[in-house]
Amino acid sequence: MMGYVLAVAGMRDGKNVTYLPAYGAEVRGGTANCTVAIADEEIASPVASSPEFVVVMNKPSLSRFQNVIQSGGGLFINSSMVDTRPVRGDIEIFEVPANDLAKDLGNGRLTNMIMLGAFVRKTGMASLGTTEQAVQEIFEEKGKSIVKQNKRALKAGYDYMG
Amino acid sequence: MMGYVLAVAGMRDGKNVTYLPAYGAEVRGGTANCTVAIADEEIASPVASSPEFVVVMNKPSLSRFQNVIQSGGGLFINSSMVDTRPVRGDIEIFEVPANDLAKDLGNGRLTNMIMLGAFVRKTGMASLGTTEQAVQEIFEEKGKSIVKQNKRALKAGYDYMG
Amino acid sequence: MKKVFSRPKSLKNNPFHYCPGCGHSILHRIIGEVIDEMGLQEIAIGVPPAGCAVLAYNYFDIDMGEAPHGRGAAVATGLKRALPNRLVFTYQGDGDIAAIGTAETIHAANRGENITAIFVNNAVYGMTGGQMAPTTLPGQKTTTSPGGRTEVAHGHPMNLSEMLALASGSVYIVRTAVSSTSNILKTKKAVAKAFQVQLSGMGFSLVEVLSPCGTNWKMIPTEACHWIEESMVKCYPLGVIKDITGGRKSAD
Amino acid sequence: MKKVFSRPKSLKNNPFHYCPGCGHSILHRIIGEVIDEMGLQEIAIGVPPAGCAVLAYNYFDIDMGEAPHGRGAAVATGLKRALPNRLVFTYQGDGDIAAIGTAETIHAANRGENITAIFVNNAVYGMTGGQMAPTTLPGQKTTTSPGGRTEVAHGHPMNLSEMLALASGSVYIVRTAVSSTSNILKTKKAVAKAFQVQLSGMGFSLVEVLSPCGTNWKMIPTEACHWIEESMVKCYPLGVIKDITGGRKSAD
Amino acid sequence: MRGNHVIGEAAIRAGCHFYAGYPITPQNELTEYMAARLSEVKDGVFIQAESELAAINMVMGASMAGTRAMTSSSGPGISLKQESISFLSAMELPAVIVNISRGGPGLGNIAPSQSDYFQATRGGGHGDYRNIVLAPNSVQELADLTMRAFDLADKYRTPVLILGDGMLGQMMEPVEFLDPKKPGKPVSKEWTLTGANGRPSRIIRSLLLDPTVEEEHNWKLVRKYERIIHKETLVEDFLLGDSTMAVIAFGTAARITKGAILRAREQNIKVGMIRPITLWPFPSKAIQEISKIIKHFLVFELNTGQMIDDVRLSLEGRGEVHFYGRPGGIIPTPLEVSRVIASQYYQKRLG
Amino acid sequence: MRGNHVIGEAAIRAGCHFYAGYPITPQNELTEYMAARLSEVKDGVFIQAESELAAINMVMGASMAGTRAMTSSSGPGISLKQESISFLSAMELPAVIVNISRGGPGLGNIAPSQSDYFQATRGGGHGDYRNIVLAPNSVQELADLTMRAFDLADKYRTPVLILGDGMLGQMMEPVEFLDPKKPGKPVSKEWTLTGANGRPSRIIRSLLLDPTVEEEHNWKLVRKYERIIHKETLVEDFLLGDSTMAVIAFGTAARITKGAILRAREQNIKVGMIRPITLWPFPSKAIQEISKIIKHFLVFELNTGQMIDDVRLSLEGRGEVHFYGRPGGIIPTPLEVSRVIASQYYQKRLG
Amino acid sequence: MTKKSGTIEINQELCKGCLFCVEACPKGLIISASKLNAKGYYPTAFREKGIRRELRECTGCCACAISCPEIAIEVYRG
Amino acid sequence: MTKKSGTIEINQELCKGCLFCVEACPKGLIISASKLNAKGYYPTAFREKGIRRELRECTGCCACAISCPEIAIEVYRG
Ligand SMILES: Cc1ncc(C[n+]2csc(CCOP(=O)(O)OP(=O)(O)O)c2C)c(N)n1
Ligand SMILES: Cc1ncc(C[n+]2csc(CCOP(=O)(O)OP(=O)(O)O)c2C)c(N)n1
Ligand code: SF4
Ligand code: SF4
Ligand code: SF4
Ligand code: SF4
Ligand code: SF4
Ligand code: SF4
Ligand SMILES: [Mg+2]
Ligand SMILES: [Mg+2]
Repeated sequence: MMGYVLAVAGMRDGKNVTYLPAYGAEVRGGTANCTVAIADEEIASPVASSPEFVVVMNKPSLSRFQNVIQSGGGLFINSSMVDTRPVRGDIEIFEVPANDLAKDLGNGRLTNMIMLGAFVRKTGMASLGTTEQAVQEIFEEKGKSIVKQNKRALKAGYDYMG
Repeated sequence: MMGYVLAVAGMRDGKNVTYLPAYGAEVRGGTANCTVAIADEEIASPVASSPEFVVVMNKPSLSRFQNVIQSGGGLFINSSMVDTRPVRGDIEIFEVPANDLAKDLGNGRLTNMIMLGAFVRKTGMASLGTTEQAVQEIFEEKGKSIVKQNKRALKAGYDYMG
Repeated sequence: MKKVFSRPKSLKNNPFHYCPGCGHSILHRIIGEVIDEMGLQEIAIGVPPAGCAVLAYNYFDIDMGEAPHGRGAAVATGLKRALPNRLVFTYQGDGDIAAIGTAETIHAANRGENITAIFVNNAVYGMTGGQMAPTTLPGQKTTTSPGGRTEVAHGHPMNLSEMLALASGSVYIVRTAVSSTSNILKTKKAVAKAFQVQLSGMGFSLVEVLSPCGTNWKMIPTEACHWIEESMVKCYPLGVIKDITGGRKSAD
Repeated sequence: MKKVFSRPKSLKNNPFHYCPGCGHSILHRIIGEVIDEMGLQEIAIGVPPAGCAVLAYNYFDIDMGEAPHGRGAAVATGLKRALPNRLVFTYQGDGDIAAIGTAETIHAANRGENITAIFVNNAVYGMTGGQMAPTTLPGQKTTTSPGGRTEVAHGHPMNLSEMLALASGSVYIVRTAVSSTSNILKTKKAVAKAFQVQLSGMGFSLVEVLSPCGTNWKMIPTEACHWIEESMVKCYPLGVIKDITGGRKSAD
Repeated sequence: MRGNHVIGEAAIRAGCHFYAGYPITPQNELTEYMAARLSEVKDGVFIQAESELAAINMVMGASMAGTRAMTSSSGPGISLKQESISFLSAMELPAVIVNISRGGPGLGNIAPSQSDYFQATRGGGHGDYRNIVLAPNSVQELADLTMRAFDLADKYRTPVLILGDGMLGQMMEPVEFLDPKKPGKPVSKEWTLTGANGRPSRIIRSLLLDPTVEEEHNWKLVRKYERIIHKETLVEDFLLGDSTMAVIAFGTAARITKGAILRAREQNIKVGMIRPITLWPFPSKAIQEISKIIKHFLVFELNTGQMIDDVRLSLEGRGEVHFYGRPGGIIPTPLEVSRVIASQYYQKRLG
Repeated sequence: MRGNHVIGEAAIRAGCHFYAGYPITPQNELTEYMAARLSEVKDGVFIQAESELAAINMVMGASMAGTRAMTSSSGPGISLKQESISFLSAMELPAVIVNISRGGPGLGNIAPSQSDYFQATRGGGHGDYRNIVLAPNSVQELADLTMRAFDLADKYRTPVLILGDGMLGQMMEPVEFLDPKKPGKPVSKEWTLTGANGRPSRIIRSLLLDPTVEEEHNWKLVRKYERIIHKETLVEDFLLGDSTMAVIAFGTAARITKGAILRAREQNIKVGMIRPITLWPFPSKAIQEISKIIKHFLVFELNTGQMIDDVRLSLEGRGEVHFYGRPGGIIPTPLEVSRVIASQYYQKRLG
Repeated sequence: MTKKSGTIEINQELCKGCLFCVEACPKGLIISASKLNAKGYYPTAFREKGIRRELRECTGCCACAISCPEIAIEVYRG
Repeated sequence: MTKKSGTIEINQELCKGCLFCVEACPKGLIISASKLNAKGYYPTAFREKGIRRELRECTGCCACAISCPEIAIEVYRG
């Protein structure tokens, strides 16, 4: 969801965007991940050799993805779930206690939006406004309260990084 | 059946033999035919470009096969069923009223063996003896009376050509 | 004197290629008569099978589209869904419908596809030369059960029609025979009713027809008809198996 | 104090990958217990399906061979005919056994193949993300019946087990659930009996298990179990469908 | 939009009124999209079939009726459709068949792969036939080629395959749906089965018992295939102008290659790409043409080497062909591919 | 004996204890033979399956149990088996699959044809795999190659296809059954499923969710295929010694070609034949070798041109390749083929 | 004249000699002919062929035609 | 002592929080814990954990274990 919202936000910003989920759909469990490319020009390959930014929500993902980040890039860690830290010194690390923040908001499932809020604040890949608009679009059909909750979570993550 | 018996007889004579039926098995009706090659050497191709001898049991077969016979070869015609004759003058023609002979024997289905009897007599491709032996082998499991009837028919055809 | 019986006009003028006394020939004529009498020649589309009747389109003077072996119900489903106001029927042998086509047939019935299946049960694979079919009777000799079908080695004769009657989408399922004049007339009525069911949009209908195959049963045609009436009907009782056209559920 | 309940030894020591409250997990354990109790670990061969339980071989500590989607009955037939004195069972979802595998299953039953099928009916294609299955209930929403299954558009829920009961080669067909402690215990008895039927060489046996899939039903696990007991059982009544182990024919 | 959804939407805009399918990852979103969308279309028919076999045969029936019809699946399901694809080809029935392929053989996995190339281009079914195979490499192309697929299927009365993979099916990119090409002359379907109302009855069949008739039919198909080769071959060139080496890749692999080439060019490696868009007909002519200038080719596929046969058949010795393959669902990064390009380039002293 | 019966007898002598099949012309005599013969064999199992799909999956089960197992069919039925052939290849299960092929595509006809060449050699199923394909051209070879098929299947744990046609299936010639090769070392089957009695439990599967594992498996198969190419390629030369032209043909076409060459030689035409006995692995090396001397090749197939791809891939331009094809079940006579040879020969001024 | 009278015509070239009509005719009016037709079958013949209307037993009941697989029989009544 | 007494051990790392055991226990002895396990689920806990045998209500009836999909519960009795 996080990547999807970001991709939609990127599109609304008039950029070229590719969103590439990796699927665990056919089998339960396993690490889920997705790649979002946002650029002004045509995107040659939606597969990222070395992404600028990586967001990891749990431990297995950290060990799988920590080494691909571009030197000078950024790593967002859900610090509620991940207790280790990468040894690399050439990237910036942002810690977000997403589960704890979500609990505070009274809904454990909002961790994604919290991370996204933190992400857009720090990277500027999309503005808070367009991201909120994307949330609105995507969650609309699930009902108003869902939209509201997600926006709140987005804001909470955004503010946390403030 | 006729070709099969001939093939078996050829094998019993120690020759190289190929027997190649064309099948109408999957759909009822149509002209049935088969090719038997008997030779002292290895048989390169079981498909005959121009056979030495052809036996035709009915009219459609006559029109289909009359032109492939080698010059100087022989054509056996079931004259009970076929009233036309080929125009070629370079082949020998043998007429056998197989259905009429069969009726005389009291079993309309023996036309094949009658033709075969006539065939081996005129061509010498196999002796009457080995052919009778082949009939014995093949019809054995269908019972003694069948064997007997078929041998009688073979003899009748053989004698007719006498 | 008036001509009171002749070739139906929805059959082409070709002589049948079937063996002497083959049930397919009789059934072709019956279907032709029903199409004539119900005035369906212009809206009927037939789906012939792989089987002795594969050339059925040489005889029926209606639109016909071949299905791969066993897939008649699926092809007919596609045709009927695309053209809901045509009459679409399959014509399938027992090998076709009850062996390889089991799944397609059951699911078409279960979905209540508004098509009619004519299921010609001659207890044998006719076209391929007389192999055992799922419908072959116990003890019956075929080229793949040379010692006679046994339940232990080859399984039990399969009652597909009874299974189809359990599918809630099936509406009219009946078993008839073409073994005698009276059975032929009953078969004709059954075909007409099945077509009527389809025309009124009620759902899946099927006519199973016990049909002689003297060639593969190694019998002369009249013997073959007697065998149907003496032996086959014991395993496959004639009559209506399911008829909920009156709203009444009378499943097996 | 004595340990009175723990992991069966014919299960490997791997935690299940299934969703919380998934019926597959419960059923795996039950089968493991039966194998333990009947001492079958050394002769049991399982045939897992394509479906959420495709990785069943990661859990069962017995020989297991994968079948292509729906073909469990055919693969099991090959195994059992080659090794008549082993216990061979398939483990199949409703999509696997009642959709793509319809023909293989019905014919295995009809031939009376001496195998056991465990048929896990969760009214949905679990693994592929919750599409409609032939077993989906009327009104049930799935990803391919977003407005709820309707009989007109999507057909009727299919009662495969009842159809299989009509096949003369089937001996024991029963429907249970894993929706409560008592139903779980009944399921265990049913599995044990089905295996016993096979060991005595009587023919085809099948246990249909109604099984919760909270994930695709969009329910929490306990709700899912309640839904089985309130809604699913109306369409799929629990109990013995056929049992001729006593010589008595009690088909549907 | 997501790739799988785009195929569905493009199909519907191209006039597809009939879809029959069966769930399999990674194409499920397409089936699901059709379930929802076709219910809104007048006379739209969606059937979730009991199997892939049933699905393709339903499509066969709908196609006989003259309806634009589609089915989709992934590897194992496509294998099950082979008999009927052979029938469709023999009976000259239009149909669009989508393969969002995955890792194989067997159950394999659900990761993107290109290992169904042979199956698609060589006719996995029995008999002498070929199918048009379109290989999109972006979501936009999924839209465009899906629409084109229906036109080609009707024009040539032949099944058309769209060979995608899990990555394309899952990927989201912005997309624009072109208005379906104004059908210059609408393809008249005077062969369809609609009931013999006011015209002689018709037959659609593939049984041709007389070998001379079947042979004539075979050669008739060959003549049709030659027309297709002549008229419908599609290929994209990418930065070939000054290149001394060309990568040949299709679909997702080509997409990755683009990224790789851009990277390689940063290092002054003069490399370009040839991307077959139609896998059959294969752009042999184009490759032959290019081989007059470029002599070094690197075939990159997400399999163990299948399209390479077509490349070698195109070249017949007129160039050196190397292969890089990553089967099984591995998606290499542009970086990795650019390294393969570089190593090839320097080894051959092209730089 | 009749060809179809010979296959059955050879299989049984090679230790085949399990046969599952479904009727289809022109292979029915084989199914019927197995029905009768296997009932006499201790532990012999014959099943007439409900479909070709069921048959091959029964064979899969028997193979898992370690039994030598076979199925047979013709074109349409073989198409239906493609998914499972892919599975057998992935799971590395031995099996012998006989295709007594007929005219296609679609229902086609029941006359002899070679139009399933691509399907057999390119893997009609999904995923990266290859199967050994044996192409006998006489009844004696049907016997010998059937026995060999079982040995190869076990040795390499792979499905082996026997590609015959209606003519070979129906033909009768004298035959001698060699005693099954003394199995030097009996292939131990330590992977079979027989119950975990006194050993750890075993798994046979093709699902490899992790792409790195699937990729490794794909390359493992490739290595196996390379071993097979290296060791098991079979080819027959016929009168090549003084030839300036070679016909390349397999199976029935090769048989006809022999007759044609003997005729052509009567006219002093210096022509010989290369006959691939294994279609996969294809005897590319042998053809390359010969191309050092002979530069003119005539590929003759009973189809519209399939093996010709493999010939061109073998030569890569090192010879001129012409094609003569008769699809649809036509069986040309040696005379006809000799005329084609002669015309080629004189046109190219080879004589 | 109250008694309905009938007659039939058998197309002996279509007939395959299955004898269904012989069994079907309640009056036993159909018999097997003794000479082969072009297809090689012994066709049947109508015993009342050419017989004066008043003397015919045939009722035109169609039983023969209904049972004939080859549509070789046409029936006239009146 | 006639009353059978039991106790259970819940493996909180295996537990996926489905709450079947909570529903199953006739004595209501199982409750949801408030902290996530490593897999991200809220596991359950046995209310009588560590409580003296005499004071326990648990009968060792196994209802909880029988209903547990994860085989996360072991039961002791005696
Ligand atoms: C896929 C496939 N498998 C097998 C065949 C061969 N085949 C043709 S017809 C037929 C079945 C014939 O039996 P049935 O359906 O009972 O029809 P009948 O000939 O008895 O009327 C078979 C197996 C085929 N054409 N296609
Ligand atoms: C030939 C083929 N078609 C489709 C699939 C995709 N597929 C995998 S599992 C499955 C069915 C899942 O449903 P079910 O059998 O009910 O099992 P569940 O996951 O619900 O337990 C399908 C369609 C496949 N693997 N192979
Ligand atoms: S084989 Fe049987 S079914 Fe086929 S045409 Fe002859 S009698 Fe009829
Ligand atoms: S999706 Fe459903 S069936 Fe599959 S593991 Fe989850 S709960 Fe179980
Ligand atoms: S119409 Fe009736 S009475 Fe006349 S011949 Fe026919 S069956 Fe006999
Ligand atoms: S029923 Fe018809 S085909 Fe049969 S014998 Fe009488 S006329 Fe001839
Ligand atoms: S064993 Fe029985 S009483 Fe004890 S916790 Fe479990 S369910 Fe409750
Ligand atoms: S039943 Fe098992 S998995 Fe479910 S909550 Fe209880 S202990 Fe946890
Ligand atoms: Mg039949
Ligand atoms: Mg399910």
